[in-house]
Amino acid sequence: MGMATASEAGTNPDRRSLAECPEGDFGLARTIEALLFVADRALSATEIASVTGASEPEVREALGKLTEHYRTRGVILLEHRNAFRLVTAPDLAEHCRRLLGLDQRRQPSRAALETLGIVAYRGRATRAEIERVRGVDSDSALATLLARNLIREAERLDAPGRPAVFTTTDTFLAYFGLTSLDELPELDLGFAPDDSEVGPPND
Amino acid sequence: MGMATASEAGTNPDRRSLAECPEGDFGLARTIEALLFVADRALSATEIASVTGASEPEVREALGKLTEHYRTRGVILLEHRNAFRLVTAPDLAEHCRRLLGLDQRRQPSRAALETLGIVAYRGRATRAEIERVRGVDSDSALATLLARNLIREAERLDAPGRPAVFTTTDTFLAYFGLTSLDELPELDLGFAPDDSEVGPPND
Amino acid sequence: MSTTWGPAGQASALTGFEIDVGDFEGPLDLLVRLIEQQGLDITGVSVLAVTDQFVTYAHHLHDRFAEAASEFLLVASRLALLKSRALLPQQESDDDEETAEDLAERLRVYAAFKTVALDLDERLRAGQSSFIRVAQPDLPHPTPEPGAGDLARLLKALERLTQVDTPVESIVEAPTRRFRVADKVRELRVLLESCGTVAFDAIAVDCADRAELIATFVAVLHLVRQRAATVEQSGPFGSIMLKSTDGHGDG
Repeated sequence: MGMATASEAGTNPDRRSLAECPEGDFGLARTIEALLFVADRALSATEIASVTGASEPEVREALGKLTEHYRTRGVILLEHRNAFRLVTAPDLAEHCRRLLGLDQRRQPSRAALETLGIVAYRGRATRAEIERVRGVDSDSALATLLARNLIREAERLDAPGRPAVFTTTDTFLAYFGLTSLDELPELDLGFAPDDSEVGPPND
Repeated sequence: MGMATASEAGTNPDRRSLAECPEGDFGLARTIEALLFVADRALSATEIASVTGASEPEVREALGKLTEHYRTRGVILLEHRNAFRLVTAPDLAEHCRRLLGLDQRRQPSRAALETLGIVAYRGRATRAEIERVRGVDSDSALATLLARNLIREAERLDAPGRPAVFTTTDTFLAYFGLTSLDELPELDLGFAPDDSEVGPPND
Repeated sequence: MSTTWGPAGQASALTGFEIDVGDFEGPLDLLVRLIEQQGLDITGVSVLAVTDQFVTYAHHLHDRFAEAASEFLLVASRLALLKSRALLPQQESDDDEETAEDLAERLRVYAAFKTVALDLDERLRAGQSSFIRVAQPDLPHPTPEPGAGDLARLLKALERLTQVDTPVESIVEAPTRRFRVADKVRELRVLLESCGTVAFDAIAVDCADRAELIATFVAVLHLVRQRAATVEQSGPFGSIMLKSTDGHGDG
């Protein structure tokens, strides 16, 4: 039946062990760990102290323990100008780049190029629109293009889910040696130039 | 000592346990840790294998170790339909909210929760299927859930009107402080399972 | 067993709602049980009267109104079904039997999912929730090198997407049919002129295959570039609406 795989309904071992953790050093360290994880900037000991309610010396001690803990991990704790943040270990940067499609020399995939082309020729497009044309999920293609700064989010539609509208960037133009989108070859996917009905725009 | 409880699970969350791992395994685990940290989505074992060059069984084993390791930490490893994502421990929500300046969220309506439950337990469901169970129009409940990214459109059926098939997202788990769908309580349909017509969809 | 349709262990929002119709006075679910199990004659029960009394009752419910209303709708629909079966000549009794059982099962399934909803609700009230990381990865973003892009590859990708055989001939080719984008543009213009607004889905439905769909889509792009039309989408899965800009760019 449906999903009735929960063997221990009601007794969740994870939650219990967490709840049973005394509010000692370990409790503070794991709170700080969570804060550093969600923060979108480096956090100072002062700031952490004010959020956690712990004293600054306690926070510093816990940060020291975390730094030690993370020393050999894939994620490390960095301190810069008295502010702390979690970053990936430097030796793993290549793997991370590969995951994020950040490899500079790599040519965009066909999926990425198709997506890019649709955004460029349409001027702006949502994910749904792109997927309608391509007929396939285009999430990762979009993620790659965003990460490479070839497209950007122009705005969000005032509609359920607030879908993002993508547009090309200056980096896109530079990458293809263009100075404006008008220089894109008239990709006449079937526009007959001499057809009176589809002549040049008269604006 | 917070560590004491962790021995119940048969693991020492201390970094020493990872340091004692054979060189190779530990290397893979920390690479995966870094990838999960930078990823802006849940990663499947397949995807991780392709980025790291390790085999899928190796990746799965390393993911198992990481899950164990993170069990008592401030950051935990969440699994949703075979995809993995690092998130903060559910019990630290209040601290995270305070840091991020988030208000206590608005509670979804009962209608939205019923709809969400149906999608979660069935795995995937169309609007028509949901409405058959609930007996009432569920359009606005679905819109709310989509807007909050608790469900997403998995595909469209090749049937008249091309109805959308909805499935839960990993955000759904995080939102309810679950680490996997197995933590959902057993669905009590009040009759013997062999009478049931509410099994998993046979797609 | 005080309520048949409420979730297990949870007071029904209809608790306390008593009706008075004809021969019966008491809770609604008891009425249904009497009809089903004891053979009470439903033809003497007015569903309208029951509904009327519910409306009066629900007036004072305030915060549990929605809950009570959804429970009531289920019970009332059951009553209506029972009554229709009693009143209508039994033509396809087998089918009728199935329908009644289906409905009973549906009610049980629904009750189970109500319990699920309660559990989810409880979790939320407990305030526990996980947060994802939103910060941009702290990796140097290599900016694509200026000039390194291959425009030919970009065009080729698009060309393949649209299955253009030769750009010179300006034709999107399908194995069996060919579509001139210019023809599609003309068709769309005519359509827009008469309707003003057209849903892309509605046009797409008429497309025989992918090639025609692509030709149509390219035609839409063309009209937008010509400022002869604008496109709007109401939501993530909403229809793409093509709107005439009336006169602008009308060649």
